[in-house]
Amino acid sequence: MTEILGALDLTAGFPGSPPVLDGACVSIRRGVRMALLGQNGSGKTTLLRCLAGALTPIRGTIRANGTALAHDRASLRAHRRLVQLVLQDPDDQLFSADVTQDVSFGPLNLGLGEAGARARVEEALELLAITHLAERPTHQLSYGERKRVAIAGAVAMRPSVLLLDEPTAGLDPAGVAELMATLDGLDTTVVLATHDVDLALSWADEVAVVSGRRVRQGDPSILGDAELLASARLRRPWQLELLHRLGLSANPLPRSVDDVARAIQ
Amino acid sequence: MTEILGALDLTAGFPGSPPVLDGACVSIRRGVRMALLGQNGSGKTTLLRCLAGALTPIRGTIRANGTALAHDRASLRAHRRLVQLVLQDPDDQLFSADVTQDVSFGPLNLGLGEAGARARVEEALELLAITHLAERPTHQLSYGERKRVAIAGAVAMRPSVLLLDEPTAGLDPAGVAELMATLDGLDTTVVLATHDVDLALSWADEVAVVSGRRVRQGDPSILGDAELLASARLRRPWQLELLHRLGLSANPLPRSVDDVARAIQ
Amino acid sequence: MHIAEGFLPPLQCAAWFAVAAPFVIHGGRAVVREARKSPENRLLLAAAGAFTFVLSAIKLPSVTGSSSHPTGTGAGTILFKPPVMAFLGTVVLLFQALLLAHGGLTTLGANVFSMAIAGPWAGYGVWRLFKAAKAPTWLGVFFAMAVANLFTYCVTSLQLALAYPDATTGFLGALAKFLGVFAVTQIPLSIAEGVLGVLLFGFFTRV
Amino acid sequence: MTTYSIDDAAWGSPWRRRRVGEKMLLSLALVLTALLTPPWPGCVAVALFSVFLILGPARIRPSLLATVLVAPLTFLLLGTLPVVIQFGGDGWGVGPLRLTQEGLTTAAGLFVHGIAGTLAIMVLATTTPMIDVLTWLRGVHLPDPLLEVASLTYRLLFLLLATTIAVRGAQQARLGDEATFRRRWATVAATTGSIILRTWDRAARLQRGLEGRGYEDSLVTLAPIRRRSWSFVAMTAVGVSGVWLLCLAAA
Repeated sequence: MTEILGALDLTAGFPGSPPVLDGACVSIRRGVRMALLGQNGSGKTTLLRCLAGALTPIRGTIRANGTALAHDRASLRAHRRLVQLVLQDPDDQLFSADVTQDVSFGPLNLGLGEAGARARVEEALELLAITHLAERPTHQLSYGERKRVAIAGAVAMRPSVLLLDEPTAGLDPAGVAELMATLDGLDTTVVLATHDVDLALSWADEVAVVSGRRVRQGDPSILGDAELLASARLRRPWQLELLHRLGLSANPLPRSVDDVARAIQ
Repeated sequence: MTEILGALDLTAGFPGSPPVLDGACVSIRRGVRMALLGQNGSGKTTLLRCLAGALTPIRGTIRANGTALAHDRASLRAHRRLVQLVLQDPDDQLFSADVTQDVSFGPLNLGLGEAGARARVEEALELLAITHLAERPTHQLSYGERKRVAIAGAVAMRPSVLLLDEPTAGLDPAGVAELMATLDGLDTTVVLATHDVDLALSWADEVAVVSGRRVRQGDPSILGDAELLASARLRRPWQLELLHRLGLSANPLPRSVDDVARAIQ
Repeated sequence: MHIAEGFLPPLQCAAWFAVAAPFVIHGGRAVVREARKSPENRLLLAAAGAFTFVLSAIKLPSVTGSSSHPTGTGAGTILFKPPVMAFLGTVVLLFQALLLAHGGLTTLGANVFSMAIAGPWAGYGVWRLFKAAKAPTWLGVFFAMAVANLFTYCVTSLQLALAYPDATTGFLGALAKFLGVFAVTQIPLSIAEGVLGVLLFGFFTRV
Repeated sequence: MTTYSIDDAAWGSPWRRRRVGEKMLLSLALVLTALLTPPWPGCVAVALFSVFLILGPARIRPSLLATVLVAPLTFLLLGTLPVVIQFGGDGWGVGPLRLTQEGLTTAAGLFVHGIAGTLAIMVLATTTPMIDVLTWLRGVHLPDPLLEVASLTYRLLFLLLATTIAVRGAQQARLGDEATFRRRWATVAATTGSIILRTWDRAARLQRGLEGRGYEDSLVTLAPIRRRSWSFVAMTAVGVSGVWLLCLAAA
């Protein structure tokens, strides 16, 4: 698979304070489901914002489809058609009076006509399973519903890469399960920042761990690497921890309770 | 152990919509660590607010130290010395731009003098391990830090019962571990609302599950009850789920990875 | 745009403080009364104050090249009446002086008079006038907000003209010059603030 | 954003632990000196002394001070324009308007007064967070409810600004810049409206949260302990009287 989006030697942060990322590299292949792990404040959000073109790095390059992103207005516009970022707090994204209006904002800005935009809205609401919310005022929705509407707003732009910052934070187990099932239904590349290591192991094709201002990327088995996890202040997923305690092999990688049960029996 | 706080036949909700709780009972014994589970919108927060005296129930009684709570001003004032509620969103509780000033608010309301209040603030900041934040502005703190300041504001009132609404939501694994260790260091009764079933199993002495507008209370082994969990839209903790799949007994109750490993070996 | 620190002669600073003080004290009394009624009102008033501050940071499309910003006092004066706005406006101006270096402390009296007193009263007067004439609400909102904005800068020009009269034509010549710099350029922005008011009014009828 | 930078600087300032009254005295004494003394040498001395204090003992980044000065400089440039150009008189000009020597002198003086005054205020603003000023005002017996409204305004302000900036960033990500003129207006209105609703909601939730903490009729808090520093007061006296002596000597 070829890379669709990547960062090379990325240094980024805020003026007047030390950089949050320093020389970070990451490469996202087309069609992959990547979990981006790291503790609070490690730089997950900064990395996502750089990848989305929302933050200009101090040094380093963002690559989209093999081309370095210039941070001029025209390039950023083109980049935003390719990459969409959904923020952690849906209230940072929703602003319209009702759901349909909010989701239609992006498509209308793409220059789709009224009819085209309407089709995109319907499609996005359906993908997120929130068609029933179409006419509801945004500020009356529950937190979980607002999260879905915010994702629908990004999905309606039909990005090739969807970046999600902590989409599962604040959702109950049933809500998380439903959201993950929904994401599996999308045919875009998905990068999901989370600090839920168990979720990352069970869902992701690929894992990137942010720690010490850099990114370490690999297949989900790196979640068994004690040293890496300690440096990132993460714990091992229970699946791997249990097999480790029992002295059993974690190969093939146990993603679910069933996998673990099979490995033990 | 005797009950310190309880609800009898509690019906509560908001005017104009069906009640969120209807005939709910719960009994919290002195010194217990209780996890309050339930999906988003199930009524966990409503129950906590009733227990804290912040919401007057439509019907039913709140009992504190065996006495029914009257909802007049003087009784509520006395009740707040006994019970403190920490809300999920710290921004709903922090009003001062200065951490020390914010934490001092509760103790001063208790009528402590300047010196007494100052001692309480120091004590609370130390218990929450945030002495270094004393001079920092609230709006510059991270989410996790603001959560700790909000808890310090409640702890500084030295309540007998501390109610916490989703204190771990949005915290990374290390942050959760630190917070739980901090809570273990307090010598108050703690009720913690969460939808993290794994956390509830590993931490709580007692579990209360809110579902169908009522509360089902018991020791943590009720988290193996498939019917109860389904009605509350919760999943089984992985510890119990795995033993169940393997056909092994969950007695003694496995709280940690070690317990599970021991049960398997 | 508020009068910067050091720009007005000391005597005039004092005079504008004296003129503004009764209005602000009257407004402060009104706020204390509201606050005593219920603590909830304190939060509500604080929210209104914070919003007035933030509104001045919101950029409006199309009005490029103008260094001025919405005053946000027009909406407040309709909702909370001019006395309350006199107090909230004073708080906002104090914050702007110390947090943004917009305006100053010795010029606070003059700035309070233009933005927190004259503007809101003018806007409120227009609002009542349109109400009395049974004009549509949106029209009243438009003119109240536009007038509150524009009048603020007319008063600013007047204050500056009083301080720095023209060498030959005196006060009137100076007024023409300051109006040319501060008020004429403000006309598109005051219209913009009025339009924003009408659109906001529309937003709230929909939600 | 400048809003954050002056305030951030104030919170991190080495002078934060100094008494507000002492900083107030220094800053106001400098402002009054700037107002009452002639541009040369008084205002120039005040400006230089203020810059020294801000960049030296108060350790503020020069780039921050430069950003902060943009707003007052804009006003000063616009505000002195009508003073520079006079009706009639001798000199170069268009129509009845003339660029006169006298106008130029007055305008230059005004400009220097403005810069000196602004810098003098910045001595206070870059070293004293707003909340400290408001807590100090409690000591001068302003009614509590007024100070509470002001303090809550300050707290809500940052919540609101953060939301506003985040919402506008998110709109840009969804190509908000490419919207038509009409839709851009609709967006500004909808954003403003949503933020008003959210502010109201925030205020209501904060109210409930505070009631739980025992809020009945006043938001009393401890004031930080700050020791009087006679050396600071002496520095103020020496600095300000130095400027005055300089003016007397020049006159």
